[in-house]
Amino acid sequence: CALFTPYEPELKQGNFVKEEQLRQLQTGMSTEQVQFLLGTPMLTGESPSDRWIYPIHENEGKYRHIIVEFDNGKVSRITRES
Amino acid sequence: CSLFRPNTQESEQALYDAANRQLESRKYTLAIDTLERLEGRFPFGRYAQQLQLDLMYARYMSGDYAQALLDADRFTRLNPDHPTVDYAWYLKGMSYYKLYERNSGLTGTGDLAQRSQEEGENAFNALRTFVTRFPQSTYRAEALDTMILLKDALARHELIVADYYMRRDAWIAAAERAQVVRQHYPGVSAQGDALVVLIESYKAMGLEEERQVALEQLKADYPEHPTLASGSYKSPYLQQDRWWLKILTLGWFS
Amino acid sequence: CISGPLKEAPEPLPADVPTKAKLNIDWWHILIPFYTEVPFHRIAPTLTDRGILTASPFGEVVLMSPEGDFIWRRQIADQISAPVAADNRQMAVVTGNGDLQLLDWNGNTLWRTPIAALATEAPVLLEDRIIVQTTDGRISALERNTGRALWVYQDAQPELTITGTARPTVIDNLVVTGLANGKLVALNLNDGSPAWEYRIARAQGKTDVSRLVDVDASVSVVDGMILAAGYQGDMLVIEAASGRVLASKPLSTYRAIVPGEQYWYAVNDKSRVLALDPNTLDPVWTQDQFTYRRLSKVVPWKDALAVSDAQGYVHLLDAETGDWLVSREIDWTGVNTAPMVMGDYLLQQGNSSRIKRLSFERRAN
Amino acid sequence: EPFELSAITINGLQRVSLGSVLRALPIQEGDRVDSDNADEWLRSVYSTGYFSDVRVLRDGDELIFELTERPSIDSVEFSGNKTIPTETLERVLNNVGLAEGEIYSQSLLEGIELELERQYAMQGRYNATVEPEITPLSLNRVKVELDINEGPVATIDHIEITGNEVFTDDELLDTLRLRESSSRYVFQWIARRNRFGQAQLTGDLSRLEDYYLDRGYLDFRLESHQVSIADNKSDITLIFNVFEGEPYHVSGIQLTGDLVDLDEELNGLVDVESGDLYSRVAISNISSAITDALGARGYAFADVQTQLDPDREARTVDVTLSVNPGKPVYVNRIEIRGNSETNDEVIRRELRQLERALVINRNIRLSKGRLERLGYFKRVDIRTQRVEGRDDLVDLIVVVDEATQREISGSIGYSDVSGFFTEAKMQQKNFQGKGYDFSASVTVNSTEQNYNLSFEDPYFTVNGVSRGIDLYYRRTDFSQATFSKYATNTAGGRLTLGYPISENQRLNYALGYSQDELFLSDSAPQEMTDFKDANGDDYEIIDARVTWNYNTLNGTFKATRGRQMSLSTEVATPLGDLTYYRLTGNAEQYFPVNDDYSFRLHTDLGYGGGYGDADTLPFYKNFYAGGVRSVRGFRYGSLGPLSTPSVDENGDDLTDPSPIGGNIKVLYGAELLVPMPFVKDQSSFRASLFLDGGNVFTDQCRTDNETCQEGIDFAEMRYAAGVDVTWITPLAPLSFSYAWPLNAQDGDLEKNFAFTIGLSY
Repeated sequence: CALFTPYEPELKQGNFVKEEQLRQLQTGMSTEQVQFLLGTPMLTGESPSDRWIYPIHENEGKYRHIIVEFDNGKVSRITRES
Repeated sequence: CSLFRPNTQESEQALYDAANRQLESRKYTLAIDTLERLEGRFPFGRYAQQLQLDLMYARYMSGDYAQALLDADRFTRLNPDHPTVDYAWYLKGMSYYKLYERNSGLTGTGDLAQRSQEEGENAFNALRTFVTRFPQSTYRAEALDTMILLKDALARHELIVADYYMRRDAWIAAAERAQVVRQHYPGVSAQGDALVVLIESYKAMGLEEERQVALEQLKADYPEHPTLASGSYKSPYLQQDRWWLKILTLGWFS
Repeated sequence: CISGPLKEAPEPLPADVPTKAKLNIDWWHILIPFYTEVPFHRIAPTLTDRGILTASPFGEVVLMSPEGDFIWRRQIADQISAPVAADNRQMAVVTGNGDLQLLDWNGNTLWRTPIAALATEAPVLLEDRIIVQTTDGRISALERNTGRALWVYQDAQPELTITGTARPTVIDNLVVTGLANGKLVALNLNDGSPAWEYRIARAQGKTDVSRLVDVDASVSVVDGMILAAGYQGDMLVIEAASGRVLASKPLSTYRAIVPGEQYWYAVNDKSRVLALDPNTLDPVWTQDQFTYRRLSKVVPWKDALAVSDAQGYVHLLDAETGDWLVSREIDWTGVNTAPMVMGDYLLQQGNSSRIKRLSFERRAN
Repeated sequence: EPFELSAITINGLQRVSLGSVLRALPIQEGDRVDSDNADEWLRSVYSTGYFSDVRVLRDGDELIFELTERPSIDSVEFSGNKTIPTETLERVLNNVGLAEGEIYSQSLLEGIELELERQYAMQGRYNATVEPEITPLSLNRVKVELDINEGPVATIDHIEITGNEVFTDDELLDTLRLRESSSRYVFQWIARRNRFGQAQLTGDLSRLEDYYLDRGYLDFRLESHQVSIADNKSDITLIFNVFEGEPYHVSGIQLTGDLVDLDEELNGLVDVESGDLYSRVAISNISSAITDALGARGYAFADVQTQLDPDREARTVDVTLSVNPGKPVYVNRIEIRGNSETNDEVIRRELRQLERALVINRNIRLSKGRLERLGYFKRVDIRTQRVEGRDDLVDLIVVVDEATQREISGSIGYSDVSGFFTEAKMQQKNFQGKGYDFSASVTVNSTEQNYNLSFEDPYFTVNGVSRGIDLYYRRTDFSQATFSKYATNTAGGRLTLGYPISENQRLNYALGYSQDELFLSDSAPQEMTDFKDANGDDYEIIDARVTWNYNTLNGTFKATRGRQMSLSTEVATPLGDLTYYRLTGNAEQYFPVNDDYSFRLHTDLGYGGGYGDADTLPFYKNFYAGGVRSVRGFRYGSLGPLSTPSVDENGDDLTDPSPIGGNIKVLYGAELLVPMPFVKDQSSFRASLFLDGGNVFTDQCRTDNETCQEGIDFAEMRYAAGVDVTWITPLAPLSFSYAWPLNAQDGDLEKNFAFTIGLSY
């Protein structure tokens, strides 16, 4: 009940990416283009050179990730994991 | 009443020897006075640079780390290629370290990794410059030991912060703190724990591929890590405290 | 924390004020009903053939007969910042809000024009134009019947100046006046172009105060010669026709040099009265009874010299020897204008716009 | 003709090392050198700044440099400086390089004189002069003495504004910070606003411009301004000449640029429509509202440019606000500095900003407020620092300056409440740096022995639920101190759980148990004897307490801004022997005047009563008035209703009536916080001028007590004014207040002077 649940400040974390930026993201783009479009990936991940992870924190612990994989400097695969 | 006036004929040599005797017998405050008198009367004498080194050593040993730090810094600026300038670099690093150590509070029980890391980082960087610039210096061994100690404390600080962020469900922040440990503090005992933080964070964020990579790395590099004690990986932390249980049981269970 | 003592603090007058003469007040008026903080202290009476014309700092212009009876009074503006200028046709008033108004003799405003700065000295009425000098260092000429600006002369102003400006003097068709940057300048009356200029003082020293070089004293003219002086500078004697410097001598003063029958009288910046020999410019006698009392310029009056000071006193000296004759307090709130000779009488207006007519007679002893 | 350089010898070196000279030389032994570019060698050695004279001569194919070192400064002394302290002067000199041990040069000294005189001119001390004195010492050293004569302060005698038709001089003068010496400004002598200073003048010029531009006068121009000084060198006259022009109206206002699809929200912030009078402050309020809204969405470096396109004839202006949100910026790492006694988590958990997350400026401001309210720190600074090589990453650096958190104090003191007392108290805030507050105290004085143990963990759970445990045993014997002839022993404990219900509101639930014992003297008034007959003399009380607290103050010991309110209900439940309730509420609001002065209004209200089979509040639970925490200037508990004295067998009173407190408390007051004079470090001082007011009343009069009146009667309010100084030093915490009762009636017991001195070691 409300009287006994402490106030939780809803603190955002991870990247903030807009739909229309995602629409412009396509394969073949260079790392600089991706960096300019989406900004710096907030999660370094296990292979930062060729796999950029943009964690997007929805709310209440649910995450939606945009993962951009590169093949010698060009975007090879874009996956959206919910 | 010249009786009380210091006997001015004290030669430079006599003053310097007196200072050395006081240093040997660990009377540092006395040595500081003698050295300061020597510096005042013979600023350009034979021992001009040497007495500076002794002075900073005496101040360091008497606990005046901040002043020792300033003296050492000015010495490295004014006499960049003095034969024993490596000692000044070494002392600068150690003074920073002593200031860092003060963070453990009067009783010395406070955990350095919990407190401000600024002096710790300065100490580590100063000592690293000393070690790289003077590979054959006689103080190299002592410096390396202190650096290991510092590296361990700095790494543990990162993990303490990561632990807090995990309890606050800030999984991205926790993962990045663990990455800092893996990149900046190689060979530190906390590497294993950093990997465990990453495994937990990736699990919470649903990044299964990353989790597998980190798990493989843990099994490969740190097989004897406690989380692997039971053969397969077991998540070490209690699910973070269930606050309502803690309140009902007034803290017995959480 | 207390600050240091004023270096140039005036001492009070000694108790035994001499009584070699008797200075009495014939009549006096006070133009503002009660004492309040008065914004402008430089308003002095102007003598005209219709009577004594003066103003109160709170905007009332007053015409009085020599015997002190009011002929008429008229509220012109909120504040008046300088004495009223007048000739037989009209009178000109500068207000505290930066306007110049031309009025006819029964006080109706003919025109009013902003001069975009404050004037602390009376404008100069000429045949077809009015010259006015303002505190921002500008000298403007306005067309007499419309108030349109004919020309404006502006020279660079130092950061810090001494309060107040000089009053321009028109000689033949030259407007001669002192500026706050230590220069004495002569402008052609028709177009305001500079005819000649001299540097009376050169700013040196480190603090803004030590670099003050204002020439705030109006020039005097005697036998075709212009007498000019400024603060921390030299006294210059210039031939009016040619503009050539005939003589110069170091003299630091805030006040004009006044030519008398025998001597030229000056007051230096320490308020010492000097009688100068017109040929050599050397002081014949000095009177330093009133040091640091911030004296006005010396005004020859019959066979004596009258001078007022910032503490509110008028002093008389013997014109010949400089002996101190008598002193009397005129306005306890202080006096910042010189006395005005009116025939056998003397007019003195104080800061609280008290205006008094004085007369004096020597004691036979 | 060039030659093979075989050797370089350097003579005249004293303090400077050979190495630094050789490194400055462009040539080395073994080079082929040409003697006609000798002056280039000399210039390179001279440029090190260590030498006053450099000469070179050639001997065969050897070069010999003759150098004379510049003297080094042995000591720098100041005399005659009063308004600018010596440390500030030394700092000014240090960062220009004139300090002990550094190299001395004449040009440097002239620069210093100019700089010092400029510093004094900035404070309006136009006549300040600095006379340097250089005394050469042995061994090429010099002693520098600067004799300063500060001279009188130039004060503003008169400010005049010309060209203003629309607004009167007075209206405009009120907006300026500089004031004439004679102005009617109330805090004249405190704020010294008649002191001329260049900085204040530049500030006033823009304030004058703001005043007009905020009221639509787009064409406003400050034609010129003059600063002049009278011939006595101390009266300053300021003249501002303005050109007003005509007022402008807004013909149109629109947002352009990238609104980050928040169009309606941002357009909603535009509260100016066409036709309104143009006002620059209204426009700048809109643009800061927009930047705040964007900041709350992570665009920490959003920026709004205003373009005005005026139409001179129609006196209208079209306003365009072009919005540039910039990139969303993230926090990379949060570093905490200066916490040598506080654990990292105790600070980090107060922050409302996470790492690897969008920068939200509002949250960073909130975090600073929360850290200040912790009470562990004297100062808290949070600054952002760009991560180099990245334009969308910043690090947050949280720098704290810790206050003394450990107070093991044994104090022997005197307070008007209880006369002489000895108190041993161990209070440890932030115990072992873990953020627990722990205190154990024993107070012994003529009226009370009080043993108290309390322990609070503000973060019992990670999201901020706090748990507090108090245990106490108190023996009070009021017979000496006040007038009611009774004594009570009470022992008990209380458990409190605190819930944050918003950013700065908390709700606390507490359960308390206490065991009270009552002793009455034989001449106790009837109220007490009736109560004792009704309830016996010892009772168990089980009370439940709910408190709501709202707090935005910017500090604990010495707040200067913000508001604090709390409402509390305490109910003694039927589970215990007594059933009563007490509702209390207090509130305080600070109004900062400037950075030294703050005005505070506070009130404290209370009402209590019985319920169930008790219809009155137990008398020993009454509210009292008078004394330290209520109306200072009156003896503790000496105000309010009087008791009905008991009657002996032949009907005359045993004692005269004495104050017994009441079940209604109304206290209020105002306070002006002032800086402590003659003290540099103000952080451990709290000095204030206060006005207290209030009293206690009752609505439970006994029928046979004719002096008793029911309800609140404003005529009975007592007022007192006075001065209060609290000085918290680790050595001897001292609080001292002196009050003058303003409307004491006969029978009131005054107590002007109250102080408590502690000795903590």
